[in-house]
Amino acid sequence: MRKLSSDRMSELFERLDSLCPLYLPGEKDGAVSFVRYEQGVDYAVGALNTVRSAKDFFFPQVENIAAFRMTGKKIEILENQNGNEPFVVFGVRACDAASFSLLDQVFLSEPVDPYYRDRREAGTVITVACGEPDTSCFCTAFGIDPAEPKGDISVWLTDGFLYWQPRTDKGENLTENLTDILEECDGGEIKSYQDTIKTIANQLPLANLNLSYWENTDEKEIFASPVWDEIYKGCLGCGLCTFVCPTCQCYDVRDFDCGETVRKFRCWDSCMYSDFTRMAHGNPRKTQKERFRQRFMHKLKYFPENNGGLVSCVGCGRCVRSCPQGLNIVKTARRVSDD
Amino acid sequence: MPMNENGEFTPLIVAFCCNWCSYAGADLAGSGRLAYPAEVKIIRVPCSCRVNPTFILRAFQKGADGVILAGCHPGDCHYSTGNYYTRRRMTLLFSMLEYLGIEKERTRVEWISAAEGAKFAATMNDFAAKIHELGECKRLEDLRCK
Amino acid sequence: MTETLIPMIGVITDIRLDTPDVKTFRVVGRDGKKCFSHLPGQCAMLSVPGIGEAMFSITSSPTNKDYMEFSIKKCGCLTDWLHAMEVGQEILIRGPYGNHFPVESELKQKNLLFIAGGIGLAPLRSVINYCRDNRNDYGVLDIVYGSRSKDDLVDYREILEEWTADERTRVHLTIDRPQDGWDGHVGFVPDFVRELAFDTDKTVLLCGPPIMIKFTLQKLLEMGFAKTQIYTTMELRMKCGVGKCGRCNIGSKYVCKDGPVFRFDELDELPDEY
Amino acid sequence: MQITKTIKKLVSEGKADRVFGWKKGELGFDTEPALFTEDFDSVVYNSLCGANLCKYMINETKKDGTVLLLLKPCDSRGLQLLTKEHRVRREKIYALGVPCRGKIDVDKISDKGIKGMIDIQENGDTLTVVTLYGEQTVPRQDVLYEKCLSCVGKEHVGCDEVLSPELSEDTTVNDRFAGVTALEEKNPEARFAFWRSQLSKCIRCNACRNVCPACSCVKCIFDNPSSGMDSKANADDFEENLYHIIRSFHVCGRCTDCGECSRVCPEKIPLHLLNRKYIKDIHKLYGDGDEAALLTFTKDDAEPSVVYERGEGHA
Repeated sequence: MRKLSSDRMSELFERLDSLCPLYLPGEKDGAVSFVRYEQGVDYAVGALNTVRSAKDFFFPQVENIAAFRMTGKKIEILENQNGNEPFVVFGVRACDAASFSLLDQVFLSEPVDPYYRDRREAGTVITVACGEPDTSCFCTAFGIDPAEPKGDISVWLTDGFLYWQPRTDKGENLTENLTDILEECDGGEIKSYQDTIKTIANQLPLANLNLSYWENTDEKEIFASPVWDEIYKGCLGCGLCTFVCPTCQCYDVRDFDCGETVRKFRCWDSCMYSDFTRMAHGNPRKTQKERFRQRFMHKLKYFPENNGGLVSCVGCGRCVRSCPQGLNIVKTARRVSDD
Repeated sequence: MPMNENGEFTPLIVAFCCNWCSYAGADLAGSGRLAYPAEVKIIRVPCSCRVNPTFILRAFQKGADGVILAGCHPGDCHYSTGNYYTRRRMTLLFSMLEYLGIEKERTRVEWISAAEGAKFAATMNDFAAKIHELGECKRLEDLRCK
Repeated sequence: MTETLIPMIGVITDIRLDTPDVKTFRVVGRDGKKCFSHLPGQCAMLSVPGIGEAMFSITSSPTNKDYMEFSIKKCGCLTDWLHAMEVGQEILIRGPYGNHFPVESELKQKNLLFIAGGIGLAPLRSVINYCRDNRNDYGVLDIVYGSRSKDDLVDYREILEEWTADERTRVHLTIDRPQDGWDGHVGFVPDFVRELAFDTDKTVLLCGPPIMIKFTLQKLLEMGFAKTQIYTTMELRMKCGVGKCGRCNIGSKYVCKDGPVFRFDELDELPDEY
Repeated sequence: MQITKTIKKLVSEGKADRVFGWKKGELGFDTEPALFTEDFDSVVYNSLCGANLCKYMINETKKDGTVLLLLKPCDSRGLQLLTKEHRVRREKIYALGVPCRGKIDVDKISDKGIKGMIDIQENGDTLTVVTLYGEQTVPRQDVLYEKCLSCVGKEHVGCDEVLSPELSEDTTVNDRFAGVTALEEKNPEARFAFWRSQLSKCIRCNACRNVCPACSCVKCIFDNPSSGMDSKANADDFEENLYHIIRSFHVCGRCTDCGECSRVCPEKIPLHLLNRKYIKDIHKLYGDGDEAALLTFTKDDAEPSVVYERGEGHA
């Protein structure tokens, strides 16, 4: 483990950014998001979570795939050059870091998604432990430790010091370039800091979320639960929860007519939208009830079934905070299981 | 930036012309050999009120540097009241565009009757001159269409 | 293996008008060869830039090494466009996607009963022709095929001229309502299947509109068939074809990856809605 | 609680057979819109019920029976609009107006650096926020929604019954149009920079559209493939502008200024500044008549040239 005095953080950012582009949480017009580091950008150290999750770095909201030119009956495919320069993301929380392994399950399983894979390889993730977990947090319900975040490098920001622990080869390589400003230290110094985090994390009101009903009940039985008829009523059918969710990965592939060429791009899609499954002959998910059910069945039942029991939620609490009508995954999970 | 062979900026100007008045006005300008810039591309519409705000924004998206809407004089609409609606719509839309910081000179509405060939040519010349002055539209462009 | 979602270019070399709203398109690569090899029941993504992209089952048999065929009903934005195009047009194609009918395992040496309604013949035609081309590997083939009218029978000529020529293949056609010039059976497929009173030693391959599938399944179960004997092929909206875009699932199964071919006992374990 | 009593009375009198209101959520300070057919004791109404419920009536009144709907003053204007536009069957609604003294924006409490909120207790003009890290007090006025700080008015419109209107309190501290005026006074470059920066945050979640009582189209232009405008993501800066310009234009003259769009935006884009610009222009150019400004005209309306005739930095 290494450490650095807190007042030298900007020096560290400067150094990181000189190695490759650095992104970190920064405030922009009242909302915190990952921004490109530059002089004058302040690291939003107090913000627990960004509005959008860190999945954007590997699975951006919009990405170009190819372009086509049609001349008469002929089609020409213009490959899209997606250069993937190395980059560093600083300030990823434990929950978002855990979401990457869920996204890996989807995008790195056969057949591999090359766009995601390339970005994953190019990015180095520096996570920061959550000193003050908030009410909406429930990552511990999924076995995520906010005091011990994963990632290529983990960082703890205590009073006065930044502690730095590389965890992967990528992390080690990056650290090697920084040995002159990061001094070696022994890991014992963060112990009490971690203990405080754990004490708070255990008191969080949503952290006791119990998913044993979801684990042990048949898919068809949960699907047929009468609770679905009621619980969706407040849902607006917007895509907010899916777009801020670090684990939502559904996408649409669309064309845009640029005039001379047609551009094919991939963008996020939301199962909450009415046209998500609409076909020429009709829509198999006719009302918001089916769409609402799909979202939570997917996260809490279908995904675990297909991925060895992994639940597609990391407890970041973004949906808890953002849903305009106060619906969220905790509420749904608890009500359906009558907890 | 689209240039001509002399390296001068050649804007793209879209003119939505009402079928009954302004389009005929354009015809008259043509037959009267009154010159107006070739940069002005006319789109004929049945009535100026056929033009909804998305037409205007779409024109900018696809590369227009200025959009002008020409219709019958208020009171002369072929469909009696169409251009009265146009007038309110466009006033509010242009005001909004200006509020968003988009140069207000890039949009204009003019009333040009079928008999006003000279006014048509003069308006287009004036508008094109203004757009030349402003240069390329940067604030409402879609980079994918470049 | 990776999936880039970038298609390859296919050329339409033949267009056949099968019924008033179904055309069969023949597709080869730019080099004149078949775009890729596939197995019966698998699908391919066809697209036209700026118009749309959709999944279609490959109608031709894998034994055809020269080209692929797609029988496509005109019913939406993309299919309207496809129906309007001419021979020589290039389109985009990627695939093959999904699983296939177990022609080399469970179906081998079995007597097969194909039941199709309307455009539902498209995916089954691939299997039927595959079996016909490997005739000794399969028992008796019974084909029950129904449509709204005589004019809506897809591949009518091929059915009459080729399929009926083989004596171990029996074709049973039906149309929904009486029609001049039709002396065959009149009535809906489910009832017709019941009337034909097939032996239950057959393996059934069923494809058609959802309502037909529902009632035919009922009749088959009444006749003593087990769900493990009946296969069907499904269709839902798809974007990626590889189980990642997240929309074509029935319960935890993705139609594009785990399907489109399902055995009814597998479907039983999934929710009955979407 | 008086509301519960009134609800029970109205239901027993047969005025309605179900209730659309709010109920308590999982945390001490969240509420969610909910439909009640029984257990009316679990209907809550407090300073955390910010959501406008009137739009749910579009679907709810397609069903049989009458629904009792709780309406704050700003919500009642939304219901009036939906009624006028025949989007709801008004005869199937029993509109019960409830008093309002401004609603609390939990995000504003967080913005004060208060973390680990467990409960919020209201004592007159002070809020006691119970957190994992101890208790804190905040002045109520500091954490009201933007929509409440520039409230259009606390009078209910078109309700069948209004419950204790005397409990409503005027929470307006800002001139409704102050934000618009401040922007208008800037130069075009500054305005452009402001909006570019704001709108570039948009994630196109469509929450602003889906919550808006004026956005009641059966199929939105942005969802309709045949409109040529359908899009799911802001694939380009232009589309961010396009979506918000067109959306605000579509509700122009119909917007009730309920402020829901700004309340729901996860990125805190001040969308009300777009709608209020139209409202301000309409008031100035066409007066504040009842009819939607774009559905009518007068022969001597202002010419569009008024926009470029007025000087730079006008207000």
